[in-house]
Amino acid sequence: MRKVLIANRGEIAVRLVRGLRERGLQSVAVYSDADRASLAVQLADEAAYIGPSPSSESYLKVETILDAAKRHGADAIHPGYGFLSENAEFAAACRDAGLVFIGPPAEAIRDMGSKTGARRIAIAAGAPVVPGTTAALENITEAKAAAKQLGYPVLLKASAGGGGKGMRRVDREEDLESALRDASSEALRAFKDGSVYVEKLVVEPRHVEIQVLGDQHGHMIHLGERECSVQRRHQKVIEECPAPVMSQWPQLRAKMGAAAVKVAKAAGYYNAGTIEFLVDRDGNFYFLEMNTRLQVEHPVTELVTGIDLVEWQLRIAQGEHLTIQQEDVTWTGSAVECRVYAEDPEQNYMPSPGKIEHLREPSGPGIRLDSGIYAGWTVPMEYDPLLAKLCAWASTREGAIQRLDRAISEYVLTGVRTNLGLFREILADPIFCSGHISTAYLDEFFARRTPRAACPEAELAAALVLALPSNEPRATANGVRTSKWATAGRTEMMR
Amino acid sequence: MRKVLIANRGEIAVRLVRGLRERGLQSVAVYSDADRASLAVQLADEAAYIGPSPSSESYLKVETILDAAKRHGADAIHPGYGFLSENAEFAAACRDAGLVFIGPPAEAIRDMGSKTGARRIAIAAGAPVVPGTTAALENITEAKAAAKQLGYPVLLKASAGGGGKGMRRVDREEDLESALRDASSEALRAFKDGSVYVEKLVVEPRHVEIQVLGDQHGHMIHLGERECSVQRRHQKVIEECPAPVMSQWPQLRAKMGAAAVKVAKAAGYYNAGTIEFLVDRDGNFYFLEMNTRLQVEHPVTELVTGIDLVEWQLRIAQGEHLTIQQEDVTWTGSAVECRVYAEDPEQNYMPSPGKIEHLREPSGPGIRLDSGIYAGWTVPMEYDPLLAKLCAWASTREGAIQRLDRAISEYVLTGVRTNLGLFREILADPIFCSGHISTAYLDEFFARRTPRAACPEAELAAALVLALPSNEPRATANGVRTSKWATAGRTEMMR
Amino acid sequence: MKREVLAHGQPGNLSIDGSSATYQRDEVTIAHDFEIQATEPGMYWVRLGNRSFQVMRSASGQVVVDGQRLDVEVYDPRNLRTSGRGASTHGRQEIAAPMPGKIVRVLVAVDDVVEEGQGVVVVEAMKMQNEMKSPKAGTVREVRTRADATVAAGEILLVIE
Amino acid sequence: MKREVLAHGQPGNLSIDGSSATYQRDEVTIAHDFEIQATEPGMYWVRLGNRSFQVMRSASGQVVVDGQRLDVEVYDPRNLRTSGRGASTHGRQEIAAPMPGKIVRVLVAVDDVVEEGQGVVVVEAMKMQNEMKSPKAGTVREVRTRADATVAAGEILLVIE
Repeated sequence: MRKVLIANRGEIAVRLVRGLRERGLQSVAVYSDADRASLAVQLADEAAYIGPSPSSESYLKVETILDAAKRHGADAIHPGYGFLSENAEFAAACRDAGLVFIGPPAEAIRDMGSKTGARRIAIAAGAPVVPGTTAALENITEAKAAAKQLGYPVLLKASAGGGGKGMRRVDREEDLESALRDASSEALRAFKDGSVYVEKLVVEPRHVEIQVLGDQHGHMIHLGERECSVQRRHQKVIEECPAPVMSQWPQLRAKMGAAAVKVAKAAGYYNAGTIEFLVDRDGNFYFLEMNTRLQVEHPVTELVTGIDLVEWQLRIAQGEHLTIQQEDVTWTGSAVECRVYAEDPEQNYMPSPGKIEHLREPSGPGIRLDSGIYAGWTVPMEYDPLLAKLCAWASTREGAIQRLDRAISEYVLTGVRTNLGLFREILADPIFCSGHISTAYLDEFFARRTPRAACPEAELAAALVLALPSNEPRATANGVRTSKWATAGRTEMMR
Repeated sequence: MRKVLIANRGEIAVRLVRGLRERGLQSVAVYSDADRASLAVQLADEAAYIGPSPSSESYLKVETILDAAKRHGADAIHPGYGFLSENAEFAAACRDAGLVFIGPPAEAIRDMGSKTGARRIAIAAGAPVVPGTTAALENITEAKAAAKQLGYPVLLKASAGGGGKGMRRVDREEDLESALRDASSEALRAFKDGSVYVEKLVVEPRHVEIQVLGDQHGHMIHLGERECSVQRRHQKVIEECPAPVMSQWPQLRAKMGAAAVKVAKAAGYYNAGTIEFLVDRDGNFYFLEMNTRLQVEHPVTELVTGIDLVEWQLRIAQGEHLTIQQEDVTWTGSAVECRVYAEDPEQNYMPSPGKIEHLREPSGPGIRLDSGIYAGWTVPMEYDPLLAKLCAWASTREGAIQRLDRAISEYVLTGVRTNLGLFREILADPIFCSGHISTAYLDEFFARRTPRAACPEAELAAALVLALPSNEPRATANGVRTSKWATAGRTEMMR
Repeated sequence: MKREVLAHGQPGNLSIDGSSATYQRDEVTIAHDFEIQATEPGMYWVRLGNRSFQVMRSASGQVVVDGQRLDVEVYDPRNLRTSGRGASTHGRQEIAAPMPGKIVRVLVAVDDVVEEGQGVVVVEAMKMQNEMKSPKAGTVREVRTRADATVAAGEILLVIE
Repeated sequence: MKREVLAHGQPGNLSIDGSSATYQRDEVTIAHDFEIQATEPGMYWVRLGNRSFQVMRSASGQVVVDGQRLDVEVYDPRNLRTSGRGASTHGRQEIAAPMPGKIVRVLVAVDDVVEEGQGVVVVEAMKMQNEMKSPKAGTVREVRTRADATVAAGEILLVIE
């Protein structure tokens, strides 16, 4: 392996350029129109144009990506996450084109890609699963019978699903029919497959996942867990290692790790992968699904184990033996990651694409930033809103939380809205700090949240800057601004 | 302790603001005229003006610093490194003013501050020292006798010294008198003390230092070593942990650590401190001096041990017990730091103060950056040229070196000259990579260095940008530029 | 120098005399000596008495102090009488795209009667669909967009009266 | 478009035709299709054929490609004939401060005869003293500074002829 094409964009493409360079390998970044001169493109050794901005016309086009690899003389492809990373046909096409696919075998991607198929494999491997159907529901009658047997509340899920699409909670039988219809049509739109199955709903579950790593010679280990319960719209926003729940149930990591390795082995898996579990309030865990790729939140595992996942992905793809034994893996200290999204949490997480005006990124002790942006970069509206991942490591969870808050206090990012301010509130929340969180945490936090008190000194500092002669309020790009103040002032005058 | 005044500037002031914030403590940054709106001042909670730019009129004025602490209601002072950090009178004055001095007791600073006094303490504690005089030389006759007994080559050193000032290598007796005069007058200018002593010169020594940490209750441990042999003008430029020499002599760390703890205990030391040693080619080590403060290069120790030195400085200063036992300290992986200086290595490290134009700082896996600058900041000419410290950690030394090189490849810093390009050459040098380095390394590297081959593609990329219409060469701020090209062109035309 | 301030919807007053500033809002009045230094275009360091602040002012008027976004606006009272724009839109509500994106569906047509809070148009950006709601009850007067159209931030999509 | 290039002291030629560029220097000639995009003022992304470069151009003319400083200058051959400045200083050598700093000592006086490489003035900056040397043998014609003076980068300190 000498040159690797990165079939992705954004912060993960930057992560991969870095990992390749550190191994002495050349990198080829691909770019659509919207990603011309992106950070990854700038940092990579080579750059290949792959088409218009919509991902269906660029990042998802198998032939175009393979052509670019050929044109640049790449001998391997790393798919990152999202896009083609869990597309078995793409993995197979790479192999057929004589390219190394840096990931699991196409067969394992295909087998674990169907939620019901994965459930069957997990059950056969002896891993606990949430009670439910393994086959797609054929009709409402079958659905009613299955739900009745499981007992309400139940959860409808898309067989081909992910990211919360095609998912519906149902509390009563009378709601089942319409929920089934909605879930199925949403699944059809999202995945071109309307199949839906039903599971018992685990109440207030924690979302805990296990990182596995295996070579092509049958050796596989786990690197412990990541707690990913803090989610919005079924998307993770804060992840950490160790999971706070591990201090409550000391044997849980070993048990979940062993289960994860068994499932992955049963699927004929190699390279890096993640088994997602739900953990209930009694410390029981249930197999949920497998992500057959590098995970967004892999840095927290790297920080706590000291094991470089991208390095091992590359070595394993080249046929090397994984020289780490299970007993060599240790977990030191605590790492917390927050995903910096271009969105406005105050307006139901409305996306906020646009041009980055000012940017000063935090650093210093214990901080790792995986960022895909720069000042002057226009965050495209076509892709997901992840700008950067900010991680803090410290010897204790409390220390990591304080350090992450410190880093956010230094983080200057204007031009687009972000969730950085929300993170500071969460990191100061006693319930988050206690570690007693579930997937319901963030909605619950929003419900009881009180706005931060305005500090008159900060307002005065802002007012002084705004009062500077060269900074008089002026018309925005979108036309004359009608200010609330002017309105208030006029109202006063009319009295 | 609630609020701490930082009696320093630059990257270390930023490091301390961060450390304080992570412990929930308020920070007060001081600033001279040149440091108004410095990064540390911007990040700190409070800011105190302390006078004109020359440090003798600001950062070195004890009364002014103490007044600022009083004015801001600080209850402690952290001195950083340099400036007043090893000034025993300052430490005592803090104590007398009712302020906690975050560092060792004034008595230990005083006792270890004299090189000859420190030598006596080290000898009494049983630590090996370089053969030489413990008292200052009174005259040339005494110097000749001492040098003859030690055998040439010898090294003359300033008793109050540091940073290579007042230091002279003497190879033959006939050179001794003029060297003694030069060393003494240089010492007098630098330290207001012309005392000089003589030592046997250790040929091609490694500079290896041991970090110690002790509480006020008599418990002291060591955190292993740092290899600091890569130096220019007797100033460190690259530091690492573990020292490569440790793999050659497996018992050396424990032996040097034990010796360091004995010396520090003999001095009645507490808080963080560093014992510097020379290590010769046979694995013998010799006490050199003690730095009674936080060391510039402390991050490599933090990265490899996972112990936060600033956190412990604060806790120890508050009277807490050091809860880490010697056997708890482990060294994982490898960390390498390079000091980014505003200087031009191509012109004998000529200082390069001035305005930072573009700045993009590296980050990502395994990278820690302690920086004191921002785009638009004018690096003052009054202080030392350290802009930032860039550290890489990886599971192996080779990995850390490759990672550091990767990070430098991303580091954009224009407006002032820096040594970043030199680091890339050193990190690619087989001798550096082999770990067979001594304090002679950098001069020797320069002597055998070949300029990097120019890549025509890079030149073409540069030429295309320079050829852009909006970027036609224009007059610099200092007047019309007489270009070499124009001269060459005219010469051509005159033929 | 006197300025009127609107901070988080609350009116206040700023008075600057040399290097001293007085700020009054609600029951609170604070006075400090201050200094301001521009560090980069749009970025400022502000010292207020003992305290140190980092202030960013973006071209779009957004202001961020020590990493926290504040809703603060400042006006010169002498300019107020002349800034009479906007009054003509009284009763008329323009619905603008809150971000660049693609129109997925327009849920209303001209002359439709809408409730306050009723969904009127669905915009997609960053793989997320966002339903825009009518801020008031009224009648749709204009529909200026259509499904699949790409829109810029601030572009008027509908007019409701 | 044709430009003349001086790269690390070696003359070369740049020829741009649409999105194709040809560059010749010494024995080497390379040709590539290219694209350039400004990312921030003074920062550019350049694609040359398959390869990707990050190029910074500072106000002082410094150019950095992928983190490496290159000594490259570009001239329009049509402007050369008119750029006759500098010739008048032939034989006359002005010694300018290489950096802002403080004059520690002036080692020569007017009418002193100096050797090439002889120390003429000591400038201090960043706690480091730097002796400036005469670039040629000659006679000191002017001394425009004195000990303890603060000087800006590029300020003329001495003239030697």
